[in-house]
Amino acid sequence: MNPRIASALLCGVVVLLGSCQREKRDIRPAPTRLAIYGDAARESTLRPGGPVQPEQIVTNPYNHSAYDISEGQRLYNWYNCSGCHANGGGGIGPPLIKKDWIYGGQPANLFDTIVKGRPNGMPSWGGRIPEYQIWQIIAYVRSLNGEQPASATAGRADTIETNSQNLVNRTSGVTK
Amino acid sequence: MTAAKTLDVAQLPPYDVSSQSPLWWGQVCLAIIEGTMFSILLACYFYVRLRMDVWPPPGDQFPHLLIPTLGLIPLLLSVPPAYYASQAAKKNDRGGMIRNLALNLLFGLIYFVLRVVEWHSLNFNWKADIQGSLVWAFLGLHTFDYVGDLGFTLVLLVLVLTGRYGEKQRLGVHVDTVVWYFLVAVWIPIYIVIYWGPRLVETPR
Amino acid sequence: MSRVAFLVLCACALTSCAGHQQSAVDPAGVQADRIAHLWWFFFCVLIAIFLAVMAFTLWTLTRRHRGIEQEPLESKHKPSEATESRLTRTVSGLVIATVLVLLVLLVSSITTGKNISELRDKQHGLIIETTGNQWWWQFRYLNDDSNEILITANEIHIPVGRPVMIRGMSQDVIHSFWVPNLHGKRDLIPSRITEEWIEADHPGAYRGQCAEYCGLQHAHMVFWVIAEPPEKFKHWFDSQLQPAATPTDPDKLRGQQVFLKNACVFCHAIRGTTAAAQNGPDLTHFGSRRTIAAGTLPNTPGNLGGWIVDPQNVKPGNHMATIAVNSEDLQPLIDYLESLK
Amino acid sequence: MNRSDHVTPTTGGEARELRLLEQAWRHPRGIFGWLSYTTHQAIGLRYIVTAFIFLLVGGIEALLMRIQLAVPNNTFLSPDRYNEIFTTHGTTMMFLFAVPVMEGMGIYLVPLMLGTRNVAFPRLNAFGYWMYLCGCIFLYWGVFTNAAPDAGWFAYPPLAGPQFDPGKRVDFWAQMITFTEVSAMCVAAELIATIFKMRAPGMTLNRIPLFCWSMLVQSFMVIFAMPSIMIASSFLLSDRTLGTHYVNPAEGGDPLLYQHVFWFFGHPEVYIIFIPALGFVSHIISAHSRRAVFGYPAMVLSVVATGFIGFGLWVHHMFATGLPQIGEAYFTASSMMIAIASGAQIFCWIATLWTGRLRMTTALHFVFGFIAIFVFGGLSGLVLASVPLDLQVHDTYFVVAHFHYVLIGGALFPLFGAFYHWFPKMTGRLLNEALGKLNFWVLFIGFNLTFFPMHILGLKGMTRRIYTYPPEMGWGAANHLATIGAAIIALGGLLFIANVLLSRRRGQIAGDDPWDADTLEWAASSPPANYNFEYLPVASSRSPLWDPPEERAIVTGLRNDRREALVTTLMDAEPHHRYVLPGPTIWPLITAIAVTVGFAGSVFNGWYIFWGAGLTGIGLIGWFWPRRPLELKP
Repeated sequence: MNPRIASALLCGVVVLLGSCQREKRDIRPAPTRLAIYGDAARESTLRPGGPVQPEQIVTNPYNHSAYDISEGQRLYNWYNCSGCHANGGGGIGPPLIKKDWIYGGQPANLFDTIVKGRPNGMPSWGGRIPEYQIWQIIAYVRSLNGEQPASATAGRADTIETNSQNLVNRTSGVTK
Repeated sequence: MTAAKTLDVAQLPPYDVSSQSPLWWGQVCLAIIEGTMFSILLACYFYVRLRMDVWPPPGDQFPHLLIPTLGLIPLLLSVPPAYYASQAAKKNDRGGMIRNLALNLLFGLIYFVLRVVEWHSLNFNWKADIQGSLVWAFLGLHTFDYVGDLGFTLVLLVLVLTGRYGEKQRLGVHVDTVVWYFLVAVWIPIYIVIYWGPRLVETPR
Repeated sequence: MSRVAFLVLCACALTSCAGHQQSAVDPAGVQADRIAHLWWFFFCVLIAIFLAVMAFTLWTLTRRHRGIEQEPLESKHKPSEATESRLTRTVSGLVIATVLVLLVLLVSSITTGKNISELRDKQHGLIIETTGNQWWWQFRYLNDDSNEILITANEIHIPVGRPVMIRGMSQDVIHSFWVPNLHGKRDLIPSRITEEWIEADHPGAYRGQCAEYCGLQHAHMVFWVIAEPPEKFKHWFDSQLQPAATPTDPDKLRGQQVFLKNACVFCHAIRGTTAAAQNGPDLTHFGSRRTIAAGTLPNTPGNLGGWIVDPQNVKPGNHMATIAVNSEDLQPLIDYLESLK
Repeated sequence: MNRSDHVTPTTGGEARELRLLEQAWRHPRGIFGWLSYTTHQAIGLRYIVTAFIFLLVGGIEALLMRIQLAVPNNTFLSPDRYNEIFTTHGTTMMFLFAVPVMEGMGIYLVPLMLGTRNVAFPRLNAFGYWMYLCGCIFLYWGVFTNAAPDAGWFAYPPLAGPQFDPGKRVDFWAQMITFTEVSAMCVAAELIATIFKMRAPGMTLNRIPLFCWSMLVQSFMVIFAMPSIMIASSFLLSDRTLGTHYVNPAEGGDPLLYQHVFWFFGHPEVYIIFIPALGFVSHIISAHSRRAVFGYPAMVLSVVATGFIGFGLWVHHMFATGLPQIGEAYFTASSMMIAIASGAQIFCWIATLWTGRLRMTTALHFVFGFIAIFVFGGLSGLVLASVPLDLQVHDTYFVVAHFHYVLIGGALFPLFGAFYHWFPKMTGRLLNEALGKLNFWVLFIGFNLTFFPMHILGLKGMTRRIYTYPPEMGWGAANHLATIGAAIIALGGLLFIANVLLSRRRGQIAGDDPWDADTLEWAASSPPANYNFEYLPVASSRSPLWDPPEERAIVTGLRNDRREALVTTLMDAEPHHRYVLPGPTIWPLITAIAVTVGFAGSVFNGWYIFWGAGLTGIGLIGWFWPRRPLELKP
């Protein structure tokens, strides 16, 4: 038994651990996926304001994927979701950090909400932004509620700390 | 095989409880490492503080002064026992070691309690802002070392009490004090900076 | 000695890259010129030192069986005191020489540093606010008159002989602004504003590239600096200030509708239309630019089509959305964008 | 050639004493025994072998990069993969190869050169190795689970921060740092204690072998530099996982703070790697040019000076961030001062070669290669020290060329030389000289072919860390040349491995002192016994083995029935007391595993720090628990 063999064995074990969902970086989303999930959600029997039917769950292809959660975070600001929902705390629109959803909090419900829009201000984004981005945004929004594994979500963003449990109504010091 | 000059060392003692022991030097090296860490953290503290107009950042209370200042008393009181413990260890005086280690541990624990109380009274945590992050880094790192050395002292005390000790353990008592002096000494500048600093260089709100 | 040949060869290689559009040794600006002079000075001094040291080192091989062999080395493994003291003198002399050479290099470097930091009539300088983004450049020509502020992307024009200040900042990570033919780099750092003055001596198109590793497409974060005579620049500037004209022929009109209906409008701006987002490059005068996607492709209708249909194939990992444009919409869109001169 | 230096008194019962000594130092048997070795030769070799495995891994990564860059617009690697590979390459070479291999050489050679029996803290030594091994496995666990770091080996935030590098990639990197730093600090502490307190009697400060001086300076640099990187990587890690704000400008943090803290380590790191190499060169030169190195005091002084100045020039990595001009001038000056120290050493070596009788062995070949490449790299370093020039070549291939010239030329070539020089001591057999010279020339040519063109690429504007480049840039030819060179280097590496494997089996038997060298390690048998010396030697001069036998002396009176060594005074190395070294134990491994649980787990969940701390406490108690006999018989 010498160190060479030892470390070789250990490396072998390591390889067997294989890859994991969290680190998947689907940089170039395949068009097929766009179609499939798009249709799946479109044809779901969910109706605006209608009863939530749990059996109609469509799985989010980007669930648990750290890369797509952070992409979702970027798009959340780029597409100005933050304009109404702020950083999840809500403003003009309802807060997204919560447990009780008006139109259901399952991925498929969120997908419907974003695609079809909702009364009183939520615009319909269907057909305007590609589905894979909608799923990325959903992944991010659900991460706000801790519905994504902590190991896949970032400790913070490069912004002013908005996490309410730290401090009430504080603002950052001005930096030179 | 030429008969060569020989240097006979049979008369030399097989151990030595003093700063001549390699272990003492190793302990000093570890203290230097820790010290460097704390100095770099202090440098970082001043670096970020100089970039801020307002300090502490709005929303952060000024850290309390009372408890940390009171805490210095048991902390400093714990030093003489450490010294006498090491002397006793050199003289292999069991009673002296027990007494002083116990005192050292007692004062150490009193201070530790005060530290925890004061820490809990801070109204900002590490996620709050840069001051929160740095202050928690200081407290965290120092408390970590501190608890570690308390544990080490405790184990030594137990060994001496149960009489299960020899030169190695006496040497342990001796070098343990090096760490203790260091932990006390390094806390003074940190205390001044994180508790008095914001006051001394207070900025208008 | 083959190394010498190699060095000469490399010197030729360096000088031979004249006319190159992204080269530190082919200066087209005041500062780059001074730096290049400093470089060639260093080059000669350092190569001379290197050759000298190598000569001494290799000589030790040739003189193995000469004079010192007579000296009794083996006994104490030490040459005579005379040799030792001679060596001491030589070595100390060489150390002193090193110090002097270093002083010369230090002084020359610091003086050049001072020179490149000062430019004539900075007060009449142009100020371009440069923002680094993953992975493209936004440029804003600042002006006291707010209607005179010009926003463009990935390509700037500057007047020859007039100092230009690059006010650098970043939206996301650290980037670095570098046009080797004009000047050295300056990092663009989030939360900071860095400044660098550049000035072009003679007209030309100079390629710049992000020089601080900034993620997936660091390799494709290119921009062009086009230096032209003041009057030509003025003309360019005025034309760029104009909003995009609403197209007249139906094909381009349809292209505009496609642009406004699709996700394009969430990221891009075209002045004169409702598209005003700043997440991506401003496309008001897209047709007038040389390249697509921050220097990734030459700006041709074909490339543009490929870019729109599958951006992640052209520049994997970039932030342009893969939108499903159906085939009959694509051509009008391309025509429209290319018409934005 | 082979000269027996075991001058032993002709007393009776010697055989019995020798048996006792063998007994006291025998390795325990079995796999658990193997895991609990504490002799410095065993641990040193483990460091060296492990580090070499990772040299190969890093080299393979380098080849992949060269293939990708061989031609313009190549699609051999995706940008994502390329970024992972160049980051892993840099990290592996710096943290998993260069530093550990130098430490391994130090652990192996220093006690031998000092004429003692083991390092001062054998168990800490073992612990350090296990921590290093765990760090290697930890990083490559990430690599194999598609979580290879991809933010460059210095991981600048915000690119490496929580927002722009999602997932665990950079966390693996940052935590790997902690592992390797802990290991490095253990080695530094024990080497300092060893060199200060366990030198052979008579080895006063001005008789310490130059390699031990190098390791002393290197250890002090580790002690002052490594805490800095630990702080930096902890900042990054806690920002990413706990949500602290050290590098978050919005909350008062600063990305440049990280750069300062990192480079305050990062520049000394270069000297940490290359100062031991200076020691190798001195010993190889004096042994193969048959004379003591010229200007011993100057050599020592310049090594120490390098150690100090090394901390004063980190900012020259940050010139492009835009600093006040006066600061720039200062750092330019200090960066150039380093050249004085290095220059003095080079001159002393040349003077030594000049007046010596050269024996052109492979080791000496590598030293000549070192001088050529290292001088060249040092000179291009002056270009980087000058602010205006640095603004042009910073972060281009010129820099890549420069640091490969100083690191490969300055550290790897001496290291290969050291292997050809000390391999007989380690294995008892000589490496094949003919194969060795071939090995040298292939490496030398391949190296220059690979890295010389990069200077030109840099000046022609090719920036660092780009995964491809368009054909019209005119970078294709030089890159193609570099790729060919890389292949040649790989061939050289294979030649070396072949030579080692062949010579270990049927290489020519080397005596104790095949080179007729002067330092004490050659007085031990090859390979050395676990106790190194039957009778500890006395250092009669700077080159003890070149003294006439009648001047040499040995130490008697150490007990042979336990692992006993001699502690001497700091300055004059007067015998002070005897010192019983701990024997083999499994506890360092257990403790290392406990620490690993804490470190590795905390990447995913902060609470693991406390679990790890608890387990570590248990491990340490087991480690230090008193064993009989408590009182040592004198």
